[in-house]
Amino acid sequence: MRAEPITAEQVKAAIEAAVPGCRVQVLANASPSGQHSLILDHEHAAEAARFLRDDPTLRLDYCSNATGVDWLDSELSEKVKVKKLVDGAETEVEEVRKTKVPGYLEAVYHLYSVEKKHGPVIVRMRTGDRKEDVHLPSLTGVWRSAEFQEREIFDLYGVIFDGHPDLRRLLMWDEFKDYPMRKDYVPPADDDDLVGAERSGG
Amino acid sequence: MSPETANLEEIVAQVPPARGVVEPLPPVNAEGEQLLEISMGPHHPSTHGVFRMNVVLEGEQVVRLKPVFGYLHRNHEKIAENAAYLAAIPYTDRLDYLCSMTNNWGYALAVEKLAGIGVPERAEYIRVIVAELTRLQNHASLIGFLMQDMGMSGTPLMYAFREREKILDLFESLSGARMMCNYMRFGGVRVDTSAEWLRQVRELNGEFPRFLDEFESLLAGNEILMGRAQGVGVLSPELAVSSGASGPMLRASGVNYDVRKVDGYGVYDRFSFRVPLGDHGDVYDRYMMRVLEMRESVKILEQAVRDIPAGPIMDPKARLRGLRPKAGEAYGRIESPKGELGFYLISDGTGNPYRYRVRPPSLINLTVLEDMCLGRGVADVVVILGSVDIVLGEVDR
Amino acid sequence: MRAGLGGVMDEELKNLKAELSKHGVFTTTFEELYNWGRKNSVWPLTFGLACCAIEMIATTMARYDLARFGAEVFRASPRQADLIIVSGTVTKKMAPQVVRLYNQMPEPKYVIAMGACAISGGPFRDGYNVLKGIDRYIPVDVHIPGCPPRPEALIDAFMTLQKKIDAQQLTGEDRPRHLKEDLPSEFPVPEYGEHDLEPPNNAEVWNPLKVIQK
Amino acid sequence: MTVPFLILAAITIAGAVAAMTLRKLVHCALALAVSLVGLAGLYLDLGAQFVGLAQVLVYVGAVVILIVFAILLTRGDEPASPRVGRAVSGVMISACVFGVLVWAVVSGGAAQGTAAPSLAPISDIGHAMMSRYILPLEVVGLLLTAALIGAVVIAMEEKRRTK
Amino acid sequence: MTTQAVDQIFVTIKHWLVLQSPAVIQPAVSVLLSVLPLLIIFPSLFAVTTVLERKGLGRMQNRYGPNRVGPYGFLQPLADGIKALIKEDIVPVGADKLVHFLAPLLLVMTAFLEYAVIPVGRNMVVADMDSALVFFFAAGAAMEVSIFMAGWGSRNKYSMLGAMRAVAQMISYEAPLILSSIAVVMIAGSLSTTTIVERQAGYWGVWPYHWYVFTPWGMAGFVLFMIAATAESNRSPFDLPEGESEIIAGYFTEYSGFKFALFFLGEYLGMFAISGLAVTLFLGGWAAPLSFLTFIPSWIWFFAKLMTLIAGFIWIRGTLPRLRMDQLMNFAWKFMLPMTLVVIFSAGIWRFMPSGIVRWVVCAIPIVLLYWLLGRALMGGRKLEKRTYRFAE
Amino acid sequence: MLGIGIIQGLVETARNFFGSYTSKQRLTTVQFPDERLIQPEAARVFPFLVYDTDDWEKGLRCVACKICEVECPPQCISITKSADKKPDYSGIYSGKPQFYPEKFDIDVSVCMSCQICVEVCPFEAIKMDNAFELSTDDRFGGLMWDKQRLAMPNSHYQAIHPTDAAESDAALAEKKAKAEAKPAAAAAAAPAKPAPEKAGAATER
Amino acid sequence: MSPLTGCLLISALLFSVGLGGALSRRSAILVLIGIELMLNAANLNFIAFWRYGPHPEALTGVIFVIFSIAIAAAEAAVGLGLIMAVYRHAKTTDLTRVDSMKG
Repeated sequence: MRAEPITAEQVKAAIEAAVPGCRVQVLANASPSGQHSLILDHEHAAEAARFLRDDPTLRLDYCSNATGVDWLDSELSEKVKVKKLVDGAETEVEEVRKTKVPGYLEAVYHLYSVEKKHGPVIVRMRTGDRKEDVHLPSLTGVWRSAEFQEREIFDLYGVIFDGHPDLRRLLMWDEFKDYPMRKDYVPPADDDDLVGAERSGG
Repeated sequence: MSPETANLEEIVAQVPPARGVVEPLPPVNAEGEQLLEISMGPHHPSTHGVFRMNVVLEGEQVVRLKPVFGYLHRNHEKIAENAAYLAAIPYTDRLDYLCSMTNNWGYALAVEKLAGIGVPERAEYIRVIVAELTRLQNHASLIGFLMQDMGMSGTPLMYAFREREKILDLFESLSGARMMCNYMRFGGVRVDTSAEWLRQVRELNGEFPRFLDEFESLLAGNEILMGRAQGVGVLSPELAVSSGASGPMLRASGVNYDVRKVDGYGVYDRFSFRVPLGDHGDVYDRYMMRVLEMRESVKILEQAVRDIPAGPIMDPKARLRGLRPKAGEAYGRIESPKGELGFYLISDGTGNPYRYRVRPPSLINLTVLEDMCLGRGVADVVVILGSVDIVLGEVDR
Repeated sequence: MRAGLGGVMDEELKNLKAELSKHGVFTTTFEELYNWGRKNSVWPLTFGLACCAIEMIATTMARYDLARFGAEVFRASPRQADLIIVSGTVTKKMAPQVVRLYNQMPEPKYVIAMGACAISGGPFRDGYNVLKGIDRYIPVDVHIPGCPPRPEALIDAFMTLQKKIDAQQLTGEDRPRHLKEDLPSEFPVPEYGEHDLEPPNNAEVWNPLKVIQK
Repeated sequence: MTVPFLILAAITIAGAVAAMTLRKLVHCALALAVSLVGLAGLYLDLGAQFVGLAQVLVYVGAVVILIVFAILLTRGDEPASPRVGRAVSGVMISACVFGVLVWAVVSGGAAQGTAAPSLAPISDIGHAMMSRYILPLEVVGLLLTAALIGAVVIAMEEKRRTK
Repeated sequence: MTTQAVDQIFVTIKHWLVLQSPAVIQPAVSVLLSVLPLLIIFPSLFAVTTVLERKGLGRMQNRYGPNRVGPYGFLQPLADGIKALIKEDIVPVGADKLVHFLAPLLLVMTAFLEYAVIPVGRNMVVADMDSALVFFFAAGAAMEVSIFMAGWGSRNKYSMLGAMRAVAQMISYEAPLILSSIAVVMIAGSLSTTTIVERQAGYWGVWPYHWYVFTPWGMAGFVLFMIAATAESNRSPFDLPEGESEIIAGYFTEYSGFKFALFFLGEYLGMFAISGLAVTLFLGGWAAPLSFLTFIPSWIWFFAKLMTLIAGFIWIRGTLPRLRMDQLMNFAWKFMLPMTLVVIFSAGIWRFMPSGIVRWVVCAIPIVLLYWLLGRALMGGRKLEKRTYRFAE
Repeated sequence: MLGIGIIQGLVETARNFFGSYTSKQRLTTVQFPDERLIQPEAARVFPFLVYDTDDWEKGLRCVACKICEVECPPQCISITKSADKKPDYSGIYSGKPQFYPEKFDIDVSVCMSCQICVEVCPFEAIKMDNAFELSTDDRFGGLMWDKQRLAMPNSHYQAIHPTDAAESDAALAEKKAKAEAKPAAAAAAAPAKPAPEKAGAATER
Repeated sequence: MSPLTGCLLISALLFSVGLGGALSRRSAILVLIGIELMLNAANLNFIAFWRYGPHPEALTGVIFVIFSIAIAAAEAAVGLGLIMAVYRHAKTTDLTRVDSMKG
């Protein structure tokens, strides 16, 4: 019943053949899970996604999971220092040239095929920086299931998805201004935190 | 109009909308008639918790329905990112608080993938047993809640909880808690089952079909139920797949996709069971999917209890404290009773996950809520929502 | 009414009453009748928040049957409810609604904070969207720790509430809240702010000084 | 002119006046109901039991409810400022009519109410309807059927138009 | 002799009391003595019924139900009553205060009015009217207005929706309700409830042969009447107006304290009244069900039958899901109405055929036939059926 | 035919109604304050601190190692380590003096009953109680449990979790025996070392 | 004053009130209510004449009123149906603004 796994390189080749001009990067994953991913560029992401969905051999019609990741400006963390290969702790570590790499926000999509029963193919998109006004193309038009999840990324990470039909805050209230899942978010101080005060006071 | 109010409106008009916020449609129809806009929830008897829907009605018909989430947004992901891998397990219990066992399993599976931990065979069997028990009690309660939404003054819910209590008793005697079992660990399970416990499972499993029969004679042929459920909330297979619907909801639309079969995680490939499929994708099919899945779960339980091998329950390599997986990421998913429950973890090599993400089936199944409800009445909205089977702890996390 | 009687008299009266009721004679005062009616007909609001709500439902189900106490009449409308069981995590997004519901209930009304989250935010209290205890906005009568508390624990809390009602005197300083004219029965509903709820607590209700004195 | 009669008459007239003067339409409809119930009481007082009860059943149970539904569906309250001229002329005309009627009643001399109190037995009404008044009964039946069909047709028309 | 004395004991007492009073106020005393017992008995019956309902539902659901307040929980309604009395009475800010206040009173009043024409025992009826049935339905019609007032006066969307639903439902089901009782009126030849009861008197052996429920049209009429009665008193499965899962508590969402208790009372009073009418019309009124049981007083029989019907209401409530609004309307107009019409037709045949088995069969045929046809249309038209499912291995 | 399903349902509820008078299966209510369910051995609600001997204060097994404080997912444990050491009253540390918790508070209004503190404790010092009737109207006083409120004798542990207690006692006895066998070497390492292996043992039970 | 006169006077008053309302109010529904009142005033007359007339056993007045009530019900239904139709079309029930014959 289970289909043969398809490798990230195969998918990359297929996309690049089908969508001219699309720049696809393979991001290796050192973890035992072996789930490598593809980084798509903004301009061709929607087109590439549509190809992934419609291609008769791939048929990645099921977008299981879409999520945001916040990578901080890396001065402290060695792991993020490698800009191109995020989690790669392999040879690239020696490639360190810059002392300061700007952080970025990332949207990760896990794709499966209901028809062919294979997957996951992981697709990511990255913003240039992690300022207030960062944009990524929305893939809701390709997979409906991204609708709420992209809204959630907008809500919690502040990534604006261009072309999303209904981009409002999903979990927090509309008046809320912060992006709480960003790593540098500081929750409002609670002076009345009695339990904590009591505890620290002894 | 008094000058004051005019002024106020002007001021409001000047404030630019928040970034990315789409202006809500005015509640009027094409002919300019005022439409009734009601807000169901967050306190509403049949939204299964603190869920809210902004419903716009034309007459009794729904013309727009926007779900509003976040009333139970407990920052599960943020908390888990700030804690050790182990500490997230009790929090997963509280995601889908009806099915703590499967939540544990999903998380354990993802961590096992991330850190490359194996699971002993006996532990896998125990996991299957508790997961299928979880499925039984979840589906039974869901049907009870669904009937409650149809206004059955609690009788099926009572019967469902009567059976659920028996399963919870089993969970309690195994793990110590009725609902928040906190039972699974990376590389196995926390405590071993006794022979007595397995005997009780077998006994319960033997009795369960009788309860299902009772349920069926109470409900399945009831003309009112058929009238309220058949042809209501139809979801086409194409939309179901595109919207990421999973679990019984996807299969009710006739799409054969069960993660237990597709991924064959755990030891599910060793059991023979069938995947029921619906042809209409309406509320009745979704209800029947649950009934039929319970019957299949009974079969799986029978085989699992029969075949469970002896052996250790923890992988010798697994450590309880101080798990520090290599930098990398993993996505693990299981078939929870609600649908596909996924956990996406990124490790940066420290003791805390760098990114911890739950793929909640309940939330994603709600994507098509509006599509299913358009053109139906409020009474149908309630039933359709009930048939989706959501738990707010998981929707909002 | 008891107000005029001294403690000793009170004791004697009680003994006498016990003696009489043994012989099948019901003696009662207005106060007792008042409290008896209140305590035996506590209708909860159909109001579930999170995990604890499932245990609350389980409490009303066949195994534990809260109905035995006459409390199975879960009313969906706050106008007809006496008791709000805050069963689960109150998020900041939900808190205004909870307060509003409480305000909509008619006096006398009671609040049970069920489970860790409702009391203090519980395991989720470090979350940015989690209210650290509902008693920041509304007065709570009974707290049940546990995550979630067992159904029996809820019944126990319910009986604690009944005892509390029973012990209340209708006159004097420690009369129940709803008989004190100067105390409000409605509380200001917090508003959504840009970073947090505003105000973050209701000073009339939230009185954490007690512990610091301890 | 007994006391109950006067009370009922007062209720009827008060209800009618309220129905014609109150600002909120729903209040008007409810006042109409009061007036009609009072009128039913008058019928009962006059010995027409069946008519009185039928009055309540039909008017309160159906007509008032219909009016109320119409009010809610049209969501219309009257505009705040009625044209004074129109109101005055209306009141004037009705006052004139009232004057004429009173004059006719008082001067008519037909007021010879001396008949013995008697009830109208229901079986008699039934017999009368089935014998002497069979033709009007059939005509009324036809009329009601026509009205029913007409209402259905109007509703269907609307539905088709909206679709 | 003694059985008759016991049977008539209340009538005798009343007459005696009336005779004791001064002649001027005798009519007033008579009326008072007829009305007062009703004002006491039926609310107490309401109290008992709520407990029985809660306990009965409990038993159906594998639990005890209220059993801790007083002996076996029977003081529960007392506690509820005290609680309701001392509860704060909230009038919403935007509400129409007068209408909001009057609605529950009007509801209870009209409900009480209905009892005036129900014979609760031999010679025990408040107003032995010539057109009692019309009176009953007229009072019922006024109930609709009070429900509308409650919904409209509260200024709440849910209340309004609930009231609109309730009124639409009650109007729709009034037609089958009245039509099914018209069959009885045709056979009995009277609108008077006492006459209808008298026409059903007599036994065939021990069997109460003349009860209308033991005829094909009467049986069908009784069932239809009870269905319409369920809808008329807003009970499950027709409790849409207060459908908890959809519109909170319907038209009394905004009512609290004693006014809410009045609504509760009004609802139950309506249910008793309509069940009482069903007993009167179809179940022989206060007559004993078997000839050798006539020694038991008639009023006991009436209340026994009444409570049996109430038990049926409770049973149905514990079992059935709620209908949807359009289904409810469809059911009223497309099923109930034709069925009641055919019942009238059948009753007409019954009236003009000689008694015997042939009459039975001839009268039953149209009813069964139409039932079968309508049932098929109702289910088949929407393709409602139990389904079979396919499985993937 | 229309109505069959409804009648089936009515029969089912009637069966349950009458069954509730005859069968325990159909009347599952346990009338709580009067009747009680037997709690399974594994049942857990809130932690308590085990002490040996009769004196709760001196006999506490806890050595204030703070592992539970660190591992507690909701961070509801708060421990202050003592400056001095106390003699080994409980007799499980082979007579060596130990640190003790000057303050050991558990905020049960936060505790999520997850049992992780028990699992990670290397000294069998903290265990789960099964008492649940804890409702109180004292928000702050009643729910912040201090050392005294938490302390329970080992006999209590043996009473509520007999199997676990036996295992734990056996493990302690074994450890004690081992420690007595090589007294010199183990003396210094005893508090710190057993952490991981004990944790493993706890999960294997 | 004889009872018949009383009845007739009340009927006249009722009729005038209904007429005044129908003439002076602008809402179509209120006009309909006014017409209903006038109709009922006429009914009262019939009953009064039947009751105090020379042949009460003939029941003519009663029968007439019964028919009148039946027709009034139909009239109300049709009238309100028309009002609804007008409202759908013109979005108002204000008669002063519904003055155009053409849509």
